[in-house]
Amino acid sequence: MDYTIKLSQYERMLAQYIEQRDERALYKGQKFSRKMLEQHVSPEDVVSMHIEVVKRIIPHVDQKVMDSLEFLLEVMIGYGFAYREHQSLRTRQEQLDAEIDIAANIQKSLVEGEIPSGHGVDIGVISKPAKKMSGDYYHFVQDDHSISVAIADVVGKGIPAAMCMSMIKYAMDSLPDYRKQPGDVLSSLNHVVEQNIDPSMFITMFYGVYHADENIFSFASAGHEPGFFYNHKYDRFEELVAKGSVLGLRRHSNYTEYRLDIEPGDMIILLSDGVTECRTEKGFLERGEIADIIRSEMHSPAQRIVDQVYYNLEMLQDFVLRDDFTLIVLKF
Amino acid sequence: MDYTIKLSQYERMLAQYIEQRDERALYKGQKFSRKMLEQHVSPEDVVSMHIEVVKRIIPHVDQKVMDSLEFLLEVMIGYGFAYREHQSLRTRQEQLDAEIDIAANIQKSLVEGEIPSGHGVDIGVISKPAKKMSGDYYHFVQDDHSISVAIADVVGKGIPAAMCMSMIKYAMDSLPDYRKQPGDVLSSLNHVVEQNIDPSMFITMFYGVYHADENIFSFASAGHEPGFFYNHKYDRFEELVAKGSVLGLRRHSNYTEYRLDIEPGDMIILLSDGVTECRTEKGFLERGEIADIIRSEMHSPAQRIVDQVYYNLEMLQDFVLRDDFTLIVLKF
Amino acid sequence: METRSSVPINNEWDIVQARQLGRQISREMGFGHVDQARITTAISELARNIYLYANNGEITIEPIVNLGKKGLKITSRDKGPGIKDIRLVMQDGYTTSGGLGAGLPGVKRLMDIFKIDSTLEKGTNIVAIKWLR
Amino acid sequence: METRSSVPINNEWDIVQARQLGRQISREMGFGHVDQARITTAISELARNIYLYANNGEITIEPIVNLGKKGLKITSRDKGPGIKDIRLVMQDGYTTSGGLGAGLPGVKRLMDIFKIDSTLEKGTNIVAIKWLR
Ligand SMILES: [Mn+2]
Ligand SMILES: [Mn+2]
Ligand SMILES: [Mn+2]
Ligand SMILES: [Mn+2]
Repeated sequence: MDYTIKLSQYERMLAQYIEQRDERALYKGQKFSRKMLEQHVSPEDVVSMHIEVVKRIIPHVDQKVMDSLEFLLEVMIGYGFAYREHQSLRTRQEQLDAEIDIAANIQKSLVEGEIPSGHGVDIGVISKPAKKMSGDYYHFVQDDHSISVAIADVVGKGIPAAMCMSMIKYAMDSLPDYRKQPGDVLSSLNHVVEQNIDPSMFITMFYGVYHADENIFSFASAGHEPGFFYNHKYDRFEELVAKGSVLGLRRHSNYTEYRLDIEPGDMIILLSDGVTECRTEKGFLERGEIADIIRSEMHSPAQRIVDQVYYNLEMLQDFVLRDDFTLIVLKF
Repeated sequence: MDYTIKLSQYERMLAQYIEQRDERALYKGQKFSRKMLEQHVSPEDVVSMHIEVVKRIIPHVDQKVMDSLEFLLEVMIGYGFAYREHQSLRTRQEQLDAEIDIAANIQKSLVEGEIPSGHGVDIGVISKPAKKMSGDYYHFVQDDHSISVAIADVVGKGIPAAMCMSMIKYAMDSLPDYRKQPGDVLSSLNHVVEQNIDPSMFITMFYGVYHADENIFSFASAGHEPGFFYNHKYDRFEELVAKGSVLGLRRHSNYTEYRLDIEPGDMIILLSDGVTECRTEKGFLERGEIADIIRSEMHSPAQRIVDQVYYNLEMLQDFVLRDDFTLIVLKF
Repeated sequence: METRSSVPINNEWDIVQARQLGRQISREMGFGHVDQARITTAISELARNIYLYANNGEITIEPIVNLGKKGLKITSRDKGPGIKDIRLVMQDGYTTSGGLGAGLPGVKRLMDIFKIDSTLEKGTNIVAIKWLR
Repeated sequence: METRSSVPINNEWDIVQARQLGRQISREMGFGHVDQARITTAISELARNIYLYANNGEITIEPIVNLGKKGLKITSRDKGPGIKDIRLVMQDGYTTSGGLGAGLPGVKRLMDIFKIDSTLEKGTNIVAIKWLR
């Protein structure tokens, strides 16, 4: 839009307001302001337009008033500088966002794999990054006799956490087959992490294997947020506690392997601390409250359970995730 | 600063300007504007202050003038919304920058290793990212009989390129020792890249080994920007051409191994296309011009040569790098 | 002051009605000049959102008192298509704003309390409160 | 109009002299009102940089003609400590600006041509040109 057109628009609106002093003219003023912003007109240009129009439409304006407007213009020049910086920041931010989108997609394609559906286990997974890139990680492997599941959380969020997470993925992929027992997996990974990752970065991880032939779930944990075991017989949620130090803390760590007998109707719930550290208006959520939400959806398919928990917690937090959120439910 | 203090400051300055209309008062206005911005005062608040002060210090102002100022205030409200968005964008940008700094540091610690100093070879290296994170990669390994050198460039820049680069580093580290011949190294890496990286991403790489006992430099290239060979005997720069397709293009690629006899006084110059695609006011730089800069510094230590080339090209480009920049010089 | 007033939003000129009402109530409550104008613009944004994305809806404006604090409460209700990804819409600098700083994040930044509840196919409810200082 | 004028910058009030000169020359050349004020502020920023970081220096302002285009050329010269990392200083949103949008990137955005040359321990030269439209 040409300057003279803007000027005469402003003149008409200002004249209308001076004459009628009504809300309609002010609404037009707001729309005009939006249009000026859309066209990247800086604030000092608006003040300058104002000065010109005032000169035209108000006869015999006091010289002092005109001088005062000159002064206002001078002060607004500084806001113009800030405004142009804003434009340029936006451009930079858009570029960064585009880059992060690409990186997040690469990361997603690294993590996402088939969710196993055999051995009579119904599995549901939801994993949502707090920002675009996630520092949470999960992975399933199914073979003729077992389903193994890994869940990990890089301490930290965003881009650096996501970079470390990619490393964990490569390390998992290159583990030899004979090292697939939970305790062994964790101590191998501990070694990789200790050697390759920045000393300020740690990773917590839970690794479990469901042995379908024996109905046993064996697991180990490297300082990871404990999951839940739903005991169908007693109809209660139990803590899935396992001890072990976080990955990357010391050169050699050993991890105890725990075992659980599984019966039909039982459930294993694995999560990252982004689920339990959900901060609501009333403070942190209790772990029991999460169990309660799961209980209320318990008879739905596993995927619906995790979706419902996420939906509920997202709303409780006013749609702001403070940490990456990963929740896995295995229904036996 | 309290509102009443701001207001009375503004009043004094405005009164001074109306009375004297001098540059000094306007300079004070600029400083005031800076102070308001530092305190995150939005533009509509400045206009509102202006209105209040005008009412106070100019007697009998025309009602129409006051009305017109009201209208200006209304228009400025929109600029206030944009201004507050700016504040919040800045905060987000600062967070992102902090994240990227951490990620860039992790990346730097991944790449940086010892630069070999044995076998009578003088080596200089400079590697500068266009943004904070680099998609260029280099790596040296020295053993009793040889020095090997890798230089690679992920097609693309910024965060996604840096993520891929980290992968190359893990892949290089896990190559078995018997696969250290240039052609073999590139075909192994090609396989890793093809399997693990997003299909839209490619990597170019040059890999060379200097066999100190035989004075031979053997090398292969996966579509990488050709380097230079400085032939001391004939006192001329020759192109270090090698054919081979970029990594990740097809599942199986073979790479021809080339060989060069090295004599004292010879130089090998390896670079990424960020060096040759240096765009100046007069268009792209010719490869010959880079050779000329190197020639003019040829008798300095290798590190000084690369530093000087970088310094010269940075200035020619007005201190804006359009691509990651890596330059390696080996002086025999 | 205990009254609560609503404006149905069916066309663009209803936006002006909602603005008028907001300006009047905020003035009566004792909000300063600039805050009156800001609140009016926020109401305008909410009403405009109804007009653009839901066709019909309603803006309610009422003075409230909470623990002795006086505030202005704006409620925006529509039965439109709802918002698919609230996290995305509330994100700053998201392309829809185009640098205008307006839209829902702009309103949220301006107000002291901002609650949004939206269900696909059912509509959107927004409550925003500005305390009187 | 062929004259070229310099102001030595030794103290804060010299900044005002440089502003005055810039405003006068840009007015004589026919720059619009807002552009006069913007150019003045840009000069002010350059002079302030000399005053803050180099103690002494000089601002030169001259009308120039290039292929029939008229322009205002500002040169800032000092023998101060120089700038260590020009790429960093010219980067937007860098913390030194603190959201003021000022500093060298702010001047660069405003002008049509901006050249900087700085040597550690030797000083900084900046040339900036604004064409008259
Ligand atoms: Mn994490
Ligand atoms: Mn976490
Ligand atoms: Mn690249
Ligand atoms: Mn490149």
